Amino acid sequence: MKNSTIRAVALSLAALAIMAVRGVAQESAAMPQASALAEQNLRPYWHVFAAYALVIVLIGGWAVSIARRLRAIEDRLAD
Amino acid sequence: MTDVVSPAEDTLGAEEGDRLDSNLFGSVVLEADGLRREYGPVIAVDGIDLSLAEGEFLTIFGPNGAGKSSLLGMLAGAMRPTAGIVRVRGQELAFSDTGWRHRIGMLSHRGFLYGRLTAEENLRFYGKLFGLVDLEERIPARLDQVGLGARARFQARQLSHGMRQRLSLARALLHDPDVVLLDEPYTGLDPSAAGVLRGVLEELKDGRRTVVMVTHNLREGLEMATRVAIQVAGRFAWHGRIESVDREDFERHYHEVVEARA
Amino acid sequence: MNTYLTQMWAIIWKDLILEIRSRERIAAMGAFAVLAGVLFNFSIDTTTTRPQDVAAGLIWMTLVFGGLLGVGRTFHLESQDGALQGVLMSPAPKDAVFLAKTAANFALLYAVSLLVLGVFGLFFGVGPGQNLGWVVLVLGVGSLGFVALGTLFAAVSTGTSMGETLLPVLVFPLLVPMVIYGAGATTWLMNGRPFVEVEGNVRMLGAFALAAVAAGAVLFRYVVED
Amino acid sequence: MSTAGMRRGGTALVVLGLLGLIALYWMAFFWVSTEVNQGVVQRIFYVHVPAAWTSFLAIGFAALASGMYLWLRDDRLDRAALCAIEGGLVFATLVLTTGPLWGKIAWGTYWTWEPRLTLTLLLWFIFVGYFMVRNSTEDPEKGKRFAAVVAIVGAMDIPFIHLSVIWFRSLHPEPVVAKPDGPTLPGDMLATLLFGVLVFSLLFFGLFLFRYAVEGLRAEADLRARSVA
Repeated sequence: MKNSTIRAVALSLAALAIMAVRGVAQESAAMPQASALAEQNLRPYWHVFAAYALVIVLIGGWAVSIARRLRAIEDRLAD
Repeated sequence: MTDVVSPAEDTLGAEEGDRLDSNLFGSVVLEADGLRREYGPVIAVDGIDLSLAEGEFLTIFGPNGAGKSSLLGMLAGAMRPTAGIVRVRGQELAFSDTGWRHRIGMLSHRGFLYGRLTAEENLRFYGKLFGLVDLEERIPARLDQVGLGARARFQARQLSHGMRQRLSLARALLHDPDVVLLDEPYTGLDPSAAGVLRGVLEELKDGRRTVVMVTHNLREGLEMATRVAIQVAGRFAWHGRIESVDREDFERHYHEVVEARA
Repeated sequence: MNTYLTQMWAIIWKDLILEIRSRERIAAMGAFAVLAGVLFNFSIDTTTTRPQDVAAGLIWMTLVFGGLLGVGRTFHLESQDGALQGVLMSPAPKDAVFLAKTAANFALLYAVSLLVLGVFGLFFGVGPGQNLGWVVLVLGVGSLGFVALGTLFAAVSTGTSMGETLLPVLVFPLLVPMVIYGAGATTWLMNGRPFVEVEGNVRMLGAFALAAVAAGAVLFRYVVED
Repeated sequence: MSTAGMRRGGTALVVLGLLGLIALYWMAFFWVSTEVNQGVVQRIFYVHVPAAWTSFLAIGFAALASGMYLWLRDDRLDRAALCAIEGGLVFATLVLTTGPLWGKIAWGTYWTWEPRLTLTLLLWFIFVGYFMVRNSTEDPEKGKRFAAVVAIVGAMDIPFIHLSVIWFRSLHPEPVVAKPDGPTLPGDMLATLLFGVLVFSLLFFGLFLFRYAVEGLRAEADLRARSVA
């Protein structure tokens, strides 16, 4: 993948993350609850975020490792 | 394909990659075409062609790691070639069909014997695998042939190394194969066992069989051979008829060939 | 067909004779079965756990680990003097070789599994009661499935540089259905429930065993080809 | 397909998959309605289930390629199986990490012997076994054959494992069994899920093609290195 592609993807993901955090903040703000209870209720959100982050990390990690191997082989072939 | 007589190939220093062809007017028993065997990046056998007729005895010399055992394994149908084909009496060694296995017998430095079976039981076991029916006559005859008649009821592990090797020989010849393959058969034999082996090998030259032997013992290899090849780095670096070999000088010639190719 | 059976029988006979003469594997597996029973006795508090509740599970675990001990060595013993290569170079079809090795290993493992049953009866006083025949059947079907997978993957792991250490990693995940159905059926039967209640389990166990035998017979030739 | 073609195809699929992933995230975060019983944590479902689906797709695909490899002995088939298994391992890892995140909230425990989770765990071990076998032989050809056998037997075993773990579950019912049953889902959830499956399949195949191109180049490089030596 070209660097520009990676940058574009990273930017859009960052934008998405900001939007998501704002969305959650609004949703949880809409729930008038005691702070301890609110903390308890936020936990599922963190789990959801962790899961969705894991998707990016693992699939992205696989993609990056493929790209690195590709580059190593191309170097070998260029020699 | 058969009975190709090519005078040029018998001269010393024949071009590498030339076919090793039968030069007798018997029918061809064993043929190999473009045999190759790779183990990942390592090439053990690098394109060997040969064709041997009835009654021929080919000895292949070569240093360790020249791919001799791999070549023999492919000729025996024990190893699948990376490329190329082997034919025994015109029948291709296909892995789905096992009929051709009746025609091949192999003796390697490993005996293929079960230590806790008696000599007789070992032979009976292999006889049944080969679908032989006349085992009651055949087994005693074979044991006598290798001088083990008196030891038929000894377990193989109780036999000396030489006797075990003789039993392995009886096992390899039990089904009367057309092609006999010998992988370093003299390794570790005492003089008397070597004598028995020599006698049995002499009997094998009855004009019906083809024998291929792999060894690095020059003297024993030349004894019975009708054809000689030197294998280096997966190829026949030199091959010729026994008549063209100067026995006195063969050792020097062998080292020259090996060093030139290695 | 007749030759096929002769060849199979020759291999089975050879394996059993060798085992009777050396007693190498049967001794190891038998000792393992008895010692496992002894260790379970100390590792399980029988005042809080009723032995009949856990006996079936322990029997199956003993069977799996003990079986691995014996089946894992089946090709190792064979290849000491290159004898396996001799067998493979004979005209005996590879599936006949596989089926024969499986049958011989089955006889061995089945004997051990019955020994395990006896050991548990003796040590914990638990037994299948009037369901004895059914439990013996379930153990037989389970042993068959285990042995088929075990023999195939023993051939695989013997061919690798890791040897027998690789075997459990390969077969344990695949053996889960066998343990679930087998131990489940055995638990119910040992609690005196009628066979009809576990018939579905035993059928699944049988299907598993048959599939394992069939897969092994087809795939074995690719494993042993050099 | 040529290597360059595969890389173009892979790029197209991956870009499509990434765009789809963004859309899926948007759908999962903002569009789909919250499940009544489990609350927000149920949203993990939209990546968890597609990942599981993809890992099963991977083993099925690998088993098919492995069977063809044993039959035809074409190295390309073996490479395809290898690449599919590698992808399967990635997606199965995803299932096994997102599952507990969900389970902790929904069931109060990180790990339950829920049938599909159990099945994926065993599948993960089969994937790992594939690599262990493949890398532990001196002769690479042998490793390829052994690995193919592992993939085929593993795939054949999947239905048995599936049935048995479900049966095991029914024997020990849990007080809280929240099994997401596909077809009974409300429309928007089902749409999100199906879209997720599509996106993950696209990503899998796109990256698979890339991975396959790498393997093809490696074979080429090995061949070249050998002819030089």
